[in-house]
Amino acid sequence: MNELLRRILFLPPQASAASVGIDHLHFFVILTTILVSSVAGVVAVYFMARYRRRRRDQPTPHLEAPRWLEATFVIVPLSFFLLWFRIGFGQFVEMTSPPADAMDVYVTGKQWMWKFAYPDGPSGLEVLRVPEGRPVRLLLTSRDVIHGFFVPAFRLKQDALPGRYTQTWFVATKPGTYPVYCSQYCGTSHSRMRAAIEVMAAGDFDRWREEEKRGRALQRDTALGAADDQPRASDMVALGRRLAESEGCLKCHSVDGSPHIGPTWLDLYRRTTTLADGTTVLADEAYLTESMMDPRAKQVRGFPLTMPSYAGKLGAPETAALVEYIKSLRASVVPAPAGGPVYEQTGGP
Amino acid sequence: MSKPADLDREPARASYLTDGTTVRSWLDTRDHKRVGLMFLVAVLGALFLGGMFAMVLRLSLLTPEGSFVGPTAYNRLFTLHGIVMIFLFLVPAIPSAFGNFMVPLMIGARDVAFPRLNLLGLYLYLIGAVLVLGAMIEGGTDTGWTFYAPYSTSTPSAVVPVLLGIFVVGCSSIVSGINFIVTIHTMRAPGLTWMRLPLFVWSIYGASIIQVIATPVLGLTVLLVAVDHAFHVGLFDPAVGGDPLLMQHLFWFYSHPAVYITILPAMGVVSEVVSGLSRKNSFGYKPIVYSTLGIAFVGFFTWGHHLFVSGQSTFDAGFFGVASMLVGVFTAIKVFTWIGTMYRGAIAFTTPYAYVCGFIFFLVFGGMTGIALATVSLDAHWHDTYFIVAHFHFVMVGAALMAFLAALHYWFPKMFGRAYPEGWGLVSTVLIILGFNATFIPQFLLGNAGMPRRYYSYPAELQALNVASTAGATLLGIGFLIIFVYLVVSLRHGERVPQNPWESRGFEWYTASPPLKENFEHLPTFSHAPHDYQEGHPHGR
Amino acid sequence: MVTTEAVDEAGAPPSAARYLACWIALVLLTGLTFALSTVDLGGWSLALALAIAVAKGSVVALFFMHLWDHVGAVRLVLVTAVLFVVVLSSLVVADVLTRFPLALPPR
Amino acid sequence: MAGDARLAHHFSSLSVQAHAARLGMWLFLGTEVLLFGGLFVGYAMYRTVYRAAFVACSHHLDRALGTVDTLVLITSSFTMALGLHLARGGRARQATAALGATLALGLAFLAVHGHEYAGDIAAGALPGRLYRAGVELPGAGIFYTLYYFMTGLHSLHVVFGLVLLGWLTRRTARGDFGAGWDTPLELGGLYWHLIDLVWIFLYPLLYLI
Repeated sequence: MNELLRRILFLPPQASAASVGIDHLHFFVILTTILVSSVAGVVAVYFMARYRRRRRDQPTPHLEAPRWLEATFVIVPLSFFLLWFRIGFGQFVEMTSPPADAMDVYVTGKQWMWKFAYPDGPSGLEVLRVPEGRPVRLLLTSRDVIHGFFVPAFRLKQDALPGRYTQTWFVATKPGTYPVYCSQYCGTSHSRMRAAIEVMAAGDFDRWREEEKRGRALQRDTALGAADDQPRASDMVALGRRLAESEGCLKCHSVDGSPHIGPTWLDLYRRTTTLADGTTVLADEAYLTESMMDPRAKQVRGFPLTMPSYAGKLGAPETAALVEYIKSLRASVVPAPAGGPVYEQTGGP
Repeated sequence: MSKPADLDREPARASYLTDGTTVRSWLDTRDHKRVGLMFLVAVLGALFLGGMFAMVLRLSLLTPEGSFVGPTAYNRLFTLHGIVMIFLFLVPAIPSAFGNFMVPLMIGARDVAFPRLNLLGLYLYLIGAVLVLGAMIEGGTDTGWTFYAPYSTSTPSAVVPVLLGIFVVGCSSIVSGINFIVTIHTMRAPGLTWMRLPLFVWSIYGASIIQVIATPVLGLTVLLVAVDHAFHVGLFDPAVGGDPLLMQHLFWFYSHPAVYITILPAMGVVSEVVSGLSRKNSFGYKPIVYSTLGIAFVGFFTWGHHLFVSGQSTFDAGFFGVASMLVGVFTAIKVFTWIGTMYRGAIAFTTPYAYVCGFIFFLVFGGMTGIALATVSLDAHWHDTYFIVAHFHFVMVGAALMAFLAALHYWFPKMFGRAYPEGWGLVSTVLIILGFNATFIPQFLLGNAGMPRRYYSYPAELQALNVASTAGATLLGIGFLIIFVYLVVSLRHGERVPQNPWESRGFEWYTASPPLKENFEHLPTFSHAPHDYQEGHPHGR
Repeated sequence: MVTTEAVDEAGAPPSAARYLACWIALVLLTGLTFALSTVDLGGWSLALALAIAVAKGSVVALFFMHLWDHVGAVRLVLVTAVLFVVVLSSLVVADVLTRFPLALPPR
Repeated sequence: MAGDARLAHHFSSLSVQAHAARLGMWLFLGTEVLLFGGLFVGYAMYRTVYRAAFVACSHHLDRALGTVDTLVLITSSFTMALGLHLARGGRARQATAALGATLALGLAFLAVHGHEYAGDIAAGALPGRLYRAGVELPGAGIFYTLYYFMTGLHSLHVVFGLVLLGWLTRRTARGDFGAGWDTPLELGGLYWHLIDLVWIFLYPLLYLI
């Protein structure tokens, strides 16, 4: 029944966990709509024929709708509508609250192409590889105008706002390649701004990621040996590390837990920090981004208020790279810093 | 008024059409009927122009790679199609053309409250239309009729003249809204209490309230986008700290009630036609009045369902979703009441009535797909796809335009004193209803398949549906041409009609057709509700 | 043929003293709100300033604009206009407060 | 001027016509409130997002000049109401004096506000991207964008009001308005009072937070 209706209504394959529930609500609502509107149309035409005018001044009864009938025609439609809303909004809340263990992927829309970047993996154009059966959270942003990330097969759509991050998530259930469209008008080649999501079996995906990592690690070492020691920032963590050095963050923030002018970044991500006014806050992406833009907003207890604001100096992608770098600094897996930052003891930043 | 002696004899005095035939008497008229007629001609011109743009779009979509026009031209054409159809046809059509003509006749007034302001509204509309269409010389703009920032504030195309044109047309809409509210409040003839007002007058009253409350916010939004485009002061530009969602909130605060400005008068026309041609009092006068006011009021709380997937918070999505469900119930009450009015009536099988049946099916189907969209989770798949295009064409073309055509035929004898050919009327009705279905049912399926809207080129496997839709659009175009031809012909050669050809007891049928310049020889008094077909007072007033 | 709309009761025209009293009230309220702004009341400063502004606004609307003398639709218009501005503001602010934090401008 | 010369043919009586004109004017004032309402919505939203920047920028504005502006407008509203009252009482000469005072106060408001703009521009407080003055917090440019939009649109309305008042003062001086006929003066007064009403709300939001 599900497959038959899906085919009749030209719906794409149901390739994500949420899409099955959405399609069931779809069938329920559309079938009721077709039924009710056909009945209304047929009854109208039937009345037009049955009660056609036989004489010029044919008398007609004076009829007023009884109150109970009027109430029925309010209660019945309203209860149907509210029932649909209850189901639909439940699914929507589920669709907009990603689980904590979801794998993050950064999606950047740029006039007429999509770019994907794994925090500690490869970034690439046009094709996004995701594992089957595991939740994947997409953090969407745009470089110029509003784009809409639309995957018909996952029944998923979320606008990407320039300079901001919006999020959505899915659990892919069927391996295969599914088209991605841009749904918000963004210029002349809006209709050519397409990409694809390739759903791979979980095992294949992990193997692919390892190769990618080994391939890139090999590439970074050879690059280090080469004349320009600028490692190709193929992934955001490396970009974050480079920015932390160039922007002077490491002058005040240590990465290996040692005390310094500012709070250490080791294990900072998701650490409950007590602020100067005694309240505590969870150091998540929002807190980290805000602290870069407006350090005075949530000053940490025991540290001087000397950090400059980076508003206007750091764009959204650079901020994201720094956040990813901070998230990668976990005591258990601190990679040997290639060449490591040099601390010059200065009077203050 | 004592027994109306002049009911049957030909009006000895000249009607408003022949009373003063110099061009100046038309351009400088104070007569609400002439202003209404000039508005009718202007909005029909806009409909024709918008239809031309639509045909070019449909021809371009015949092939996946779009061979008829280039992408730039295609994007500018769909923007113009949207702007011309909504701002220049749908919003002003029924209120300014038929509302201007009929409301004073129905409430027993000699004219609207501010006749000169009424004429100013017409000129503002024409100036706005010239500004919008004039921008085509510089190539027009390709932002879509929604002008979402930051694309609208950064596109090099000529978006500012179009925005100013819409501001001026908005002023015309405000002026007509103010005029109707004051007319209905202060110029009702004695005995015409609020609960005896014809349902068409109530619908114009509801639409005017929305026009007066919603249009200023559109005026401001349009100005802000124009200034942001010119000086980049960043109110909507995220690079400078602004927020594009604020623009969407302000824009849709007008644009959703705007669809109720369009649909309420259409419902008013249907209430009149159903009662008039079935010789039946309305099955529920008070429910329709309270539904009209309910739609006008609750309609202001639902705009957020256009922002479900644009970054709006989940909390707001929930609020706007529930409000959208509530506003759907009022439409359900009205549809039930119309069908109830048909029950045991004496229905004259005529063109307006055929349009009303089409109207009921399209309003219910289009309205319920709107409810489907308001269930939030389904909107995640359908938003900005052809499902949305099909939904609003079902409600705007299927319902509002069909009601406009029903009004055009139902009041054609009243406005011109001539009859239209019933045979051709029914032929064109069948053509239009079939053509409409053939155009927009495939677009529902295109939306399900995931074809985004405003797409110049699309994946090849969707070509079959697009070709079907284009074929339907051609049929629809032919239907409109036939109507245009036989109506213009019957302006001259239609046979003369008596004052009340439909035997309807709507109040507007109690003056001569076409009416005198000052509507009534002496002001009428009212003692009954409209469409009261019981014995005892054959003249129903 | 007076319509059912209650036309204003053109009783004795209000005396000039009433306008003078309103003017004095407005000046005093302006002084009050200015004084309060120098004192730091934290979160309450905005609410208080708005309350005073509403008071001043209603003095102007009721007496200078004669809404006190006219009954019926005329009063409803101003109230409806202000109501819809409040509705639009509160829903937009609610959206900002409950939106995904990274979707807000960095602040 | 004979009483019924001004009664339009389609109204039943002069009082109904006056009531219709008043209702029409109030509907127009409702649209003006909503026009400014859109800007108040933008203010409410950006104040929630950029709270610190708004408070800091508000302190940069010249609070004294803002208060002077408010007092000038309130007094002009008072003299406007007085002018209408005097005209209704048949004392055309005193009414013209009161309306003249309203005109003068309106011009004074524009002068004070122009001086304030000059001060802001000199300090580099330009809107949006061009903001150069002092406050380093994100969103300062947005505050000034809103500041210029709100006060600029308001000043534009003051100019329209002054033109309208000039025409009304001339007609009052000619003795057009008396006990029987004062509708144009009353509607002009309503428009002027609305300008004052909008400024009463602008003043605390921009200057006093």
